[in-house]
Amino acid sequence: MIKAHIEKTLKASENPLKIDVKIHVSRGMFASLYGASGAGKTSTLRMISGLLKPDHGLITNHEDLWFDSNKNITKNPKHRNIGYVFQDSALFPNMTVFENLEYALTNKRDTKHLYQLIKLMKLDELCNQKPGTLSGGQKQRVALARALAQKPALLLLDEPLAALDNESRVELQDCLLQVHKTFRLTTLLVSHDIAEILKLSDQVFVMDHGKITQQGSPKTIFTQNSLNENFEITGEISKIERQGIQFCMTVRIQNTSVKIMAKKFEIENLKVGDEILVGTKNFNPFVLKTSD
Amino acid sequence: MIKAHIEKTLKASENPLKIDVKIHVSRGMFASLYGASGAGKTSTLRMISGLLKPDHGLITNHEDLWFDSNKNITKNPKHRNIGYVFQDSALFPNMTVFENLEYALTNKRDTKHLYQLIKLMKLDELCNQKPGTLSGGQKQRVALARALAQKPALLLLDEPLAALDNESRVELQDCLLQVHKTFRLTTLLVSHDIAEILKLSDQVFVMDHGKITQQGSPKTIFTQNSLNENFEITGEISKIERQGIQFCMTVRIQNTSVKIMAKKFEIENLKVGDEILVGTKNFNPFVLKTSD
Amino acid sequence: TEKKVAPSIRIATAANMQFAMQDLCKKFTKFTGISCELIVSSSGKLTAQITEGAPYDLFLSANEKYAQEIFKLGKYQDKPRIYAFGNLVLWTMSDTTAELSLLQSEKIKHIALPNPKSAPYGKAAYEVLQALPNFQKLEKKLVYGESISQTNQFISTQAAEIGFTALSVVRSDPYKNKGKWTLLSSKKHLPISQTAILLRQNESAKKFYRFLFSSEAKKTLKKFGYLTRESKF
Amino acid sequence: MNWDPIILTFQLASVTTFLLFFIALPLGYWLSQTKNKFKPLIETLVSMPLVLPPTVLGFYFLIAFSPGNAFGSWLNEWLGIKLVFSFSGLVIASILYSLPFMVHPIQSGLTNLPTSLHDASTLMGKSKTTTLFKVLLPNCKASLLTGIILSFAHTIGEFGVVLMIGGNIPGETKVASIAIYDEVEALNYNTANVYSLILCVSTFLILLFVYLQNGGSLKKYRR
Amino acid sequence: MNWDPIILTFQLASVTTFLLFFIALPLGYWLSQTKNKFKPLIETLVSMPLVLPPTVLGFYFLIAFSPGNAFGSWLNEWLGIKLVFSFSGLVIASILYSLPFMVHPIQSGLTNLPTSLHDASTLMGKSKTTTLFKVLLPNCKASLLTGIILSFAHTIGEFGVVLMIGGNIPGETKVASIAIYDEVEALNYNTANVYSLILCVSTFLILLFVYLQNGGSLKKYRR
Ligand SMILES: Nc1ncnc2c1ncn2[C@@H]1O[C@H](COP(=O)(O)OP(=O)(O)OP(=O)(O)O)[C@@H](O)[C@H]1O
Ligand SMILES: Nc1ncnc2c1ncn2[C@@H]1O[C@H](COP(=O)(O)OP(=O)(O)OP(=O)(O)O)[C@@H](O)[C@H]1O
Ligand SMILES: [Mg+2]
Ligand SMILES: [Mg+2]
Repeated sequence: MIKAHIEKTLKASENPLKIDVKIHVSRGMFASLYGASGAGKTSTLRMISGLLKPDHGLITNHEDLWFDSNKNITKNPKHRNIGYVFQDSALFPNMTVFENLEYALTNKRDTKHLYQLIKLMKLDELCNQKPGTLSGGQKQRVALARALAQKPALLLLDEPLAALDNESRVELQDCLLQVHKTFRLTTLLVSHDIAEILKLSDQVFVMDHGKITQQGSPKTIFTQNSLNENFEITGEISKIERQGIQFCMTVRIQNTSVKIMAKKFEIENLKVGDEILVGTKNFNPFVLKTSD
Repeated sequence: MIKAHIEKTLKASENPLKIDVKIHVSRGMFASLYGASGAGKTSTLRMISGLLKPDHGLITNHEDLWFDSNKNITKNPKHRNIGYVFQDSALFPNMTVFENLEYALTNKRDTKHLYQLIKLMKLDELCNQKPGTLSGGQKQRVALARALAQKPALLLLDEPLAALDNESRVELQDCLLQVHKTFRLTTLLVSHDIAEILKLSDQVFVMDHGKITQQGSPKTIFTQNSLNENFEITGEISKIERQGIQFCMTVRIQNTSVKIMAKKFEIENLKVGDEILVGTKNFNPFVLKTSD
Repeated sequence: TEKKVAPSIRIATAANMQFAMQDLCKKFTKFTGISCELIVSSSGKLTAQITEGAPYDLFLSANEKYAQEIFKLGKYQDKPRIYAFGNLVLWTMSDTTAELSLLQSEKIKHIALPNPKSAPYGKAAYEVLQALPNFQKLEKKLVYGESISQTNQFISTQAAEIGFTALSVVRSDPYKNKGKWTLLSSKKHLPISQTAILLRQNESAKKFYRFLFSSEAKKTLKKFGYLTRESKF
Repeated sequence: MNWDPIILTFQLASVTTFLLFFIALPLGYWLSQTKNKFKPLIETLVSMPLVLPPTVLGFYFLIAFSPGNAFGSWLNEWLGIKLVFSFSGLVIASILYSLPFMVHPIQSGLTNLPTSLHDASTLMGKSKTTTLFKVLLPNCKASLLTGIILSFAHTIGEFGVVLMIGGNIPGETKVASIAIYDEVEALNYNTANVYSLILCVSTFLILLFVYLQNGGSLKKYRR
Repeated sequence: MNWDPIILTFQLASVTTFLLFFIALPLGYWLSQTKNKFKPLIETLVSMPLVLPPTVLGFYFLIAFSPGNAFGSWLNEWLGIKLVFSFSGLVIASILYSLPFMVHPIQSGLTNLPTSLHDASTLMGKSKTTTLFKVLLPNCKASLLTGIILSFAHTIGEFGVVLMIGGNIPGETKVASIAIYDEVEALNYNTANVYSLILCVSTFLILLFVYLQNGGSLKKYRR
């Protein structure tokens, strides 16, 4: 359980931004912080991690006191044991992928954990490459693995996928899901992609001009908020075929058949004849008149 | 009609990238260039604009010869009359928004055109601000207006919306549509957002490792390509309500009602009872089992 | 590379004396086996360095003032002693003979002399010039070298058409047959008293100090154009 | 105390800085844009005054400029310019000597601008000159200021070169640094201290201004 | 021709550069990280040697270091170090004189690294020292090299300061730039030319190497 009640006035540009947030995330939960550019998301994460000092407030992680302005206590960020993934990956260019992971290990001899991570995140083939030679998606995968290498008490992700193209993005989202399933780390993700938040998180905080304006389950927040962001309809599975490493389901909705690609773990408990709910987050439809 | 048959080998990093493309865009068409990061999209645009010199090839715009490696002709980029929007907006920080637009005018006395643009792009209130004080979305709107100020023969857009958050992005896409409707400029847009391309363009070139691998209408390309990127279903309009400056349609699909927000121009020829096709590009669904 | 012969002495030498000193040192080393190192610089700089404890054994200043300044520090036993007097010459690289009357000519744009403030030869040259009838006009042509060496550079590179320097310079090996010069009578200026002060009381240094006043040394000094006590008085 | 050397020093620094700016501008611009393979060579030459002993430089200037020499006599006879023992000679020598202090900031200021600014202006049909003066320079004012001020301060402190070719003529080539040297030579340490103090304090203030200003302008963009 | 001054020059440059590196490293690191309000002041002081006349600097060093003075005598009596007219004195003076040439590149190299590298390492629980040596320095090697080479070249070219406090003692403080001066003084222009040539060529090659290397390492990232 991470609790952060913090205030800080940022005096950049003409109009200063006052950040004043209360964030509670229960142990093992995946929470997201959503908001427009400049809302103060990164600054909030930096304050939680200790990279930026709040003006007032209290930050605790379980029983551990990280910051208390009243008692004038600030725990050094290097002792907070936080896994942090930056938007620009922040991999160390002078080290290979393996050395990057190794550097992050708290216990240098815990190579078992290292190899587990390499396997889980499919980094085997990249191990000896330098970050400069990796694609954007690969970089963020390594950055995520590195953040996990130190067995963090809290995982902070600052728009780790914002700079990626669609394909890598979806792939990394799956990877994040997998990681969260495996380690059950308390996670706070900054994102301004609604679909991403819907896919990944249990809880969302909407931030605007430094304040938390809404919080709750992503589905409630985003459907009540912007009507056409979310869309759901029911159908029936009529066929499941293997296609390479993926699976292709044919779903009958009304009188049309729709083909939907799925990963193996997604269809694990589905079979032909099942009725399913097909939804899309971030529903941004076009409309064509058919009857005229 | 812009024709570019160009070849160039880029020797960055270890493995050089050979760009070898043939691009034809008819007068007044909106074409897009799609591809993963590093495919060579920006380099292609730079070669068409003359900022980068191809090794071989031919570039013509209507009757105008811009580049011919056989005849050793290269037209100076400053005489090609190209409107170019860069990913980072490239507004001149020392000038106000108005001065930025004015600087781009070919004929300094053509202020009528200037005011038309300011009105069309809703820049009235920003005119006296410096670019430093604008948000990302506002910046790109100004950059687009500036590219139009010179009445270009060709409009090149290099991921103008990639760095924006969802909201500004959709808004700018509408703005681009509007501009294209108004001026009918031959346009080439670089994007790696399928939804964006589907929404905006008549024609798409898919680029991979420096080569054009596919070309055609966006709908054909993206539906045949990745099955679940596109999704369409029919429904019936049961209600249309005004909500602020937008309209909210209630559409009955199967036995659920779905609310869809629409702009005024989108519902112009729709009425209650019409049967419509509701589609979404970039269909990235989640699936939930409902019968068990 | 040859090994340095110990013991050796360091002699701080004013720039004008360097050519004569090279010769004197050679002779001294031949007689005594004691090698000499010459530290050549302007008298002012050497004075500042000696004041701050520079490890020199002997100081040969170009006039009495600097040596007296050092003696005033109270650290040294022996009073400074004059061992020779300098001679001033007018020197030019052009074909015309160097005459004082030439200085007013249109062709002469610059007259080089060492800085009178710090260099004794400069002071003497300035005195000579001041005595000339049209000094006001000439003053505009004057350019000052930091030391006598720099003045030599000005003249020898023809940056200045004419200038004042020491007789020892125009008689030195590098400049023996370059340009034209005339000796200026030592009556026209105050004596340029080459003064020596012993800085360290070690045997080798004392030996050189004594050698400097020997008739053998005087011969050499004369050869380089200095006047010594005997010849003067 | 004589104020002439101080006044002359500031005159020399002003004239040198002014002229240097217009010489360094095209050079810095060219260096920031070019992909010419001789670029490192030119950069090296521009930087040589940073590492060469000024007296060595001065000595070769003396030889080059003196009318006894082909170049010097050509200048003298054809253009009527005499570079030794004259204010104009000091200016030329100072320009060469302070060259890197002006060229480096201009070059790096221009190099650090996003290339898209230059490209955007070109595609709008603007000439290189228009682009430089309307777009590029106004956006690297801090670098220009740094260059101007460093050159100014460095010229104030210049010594070796001036000593070699100046001839120490009061009111013409006797600048403050030479005056200090003179006074030290003449054992007038008090006067030397006063001159030094004026020089130190003024260069100190000038530099402090640069760094305060740099810090300030950087702060705006710092995260 | 005597090779001693050349050898001595390179000895001085090597020792100075070596020591300077370890002095400039913490200073440059501190300057790159701090938000202290005295930062501009420290930056100004570090840059002063760029603009002060070397002879002025040398004169005051002479006075400060001399055993006749409180500081000098303290050094002399308590540490047994004599800084005037000795090689170690030259080293100290050269360190002060070349300080900006080492501190500036290190500072700017560290400042230009993305702050996220530093932050990432901190959050992994690493100390400042580990972060500096394992993460920051290996990623600004080009800047370190620039600093090292500029300091080296600049020390080679040093003149005014050395002349004042060195006292021109063969094999101890008579470096090449002084030797050139000496030979010019003694009107041995040929020897002076040879020394100058060696000095010019070596500093030229060193600088050329810096610029070729900089160009090369920049090219990788240029668009
Ligand atoms: N250290 C700082 N000091 C002062 N102002 C700051 C600081 N860091 C950020 N700011 C300013 O505070 C505001 C919020 O910045 P922040 O980076 O937290 O926003 P964000 O929500 O992460 O935006 P984005 O989506 O663009 O990353 C911005 O206007 C920014 O310029
Ligand atoms: N001027 C250049 N010289 C050499 N190589 C270059 C040059 N410009 C770009 N490259 C390299 O060519 C490749 C293609 O670059 P380009 O910028 O055209 O890709 P892109 O498709 O626009 O990618 P992105 O989506 O990331 O903008 C990259 O590997 C890049 O490093
Ligand atoms: Mg952020
Ligand atoms: Mg690109």
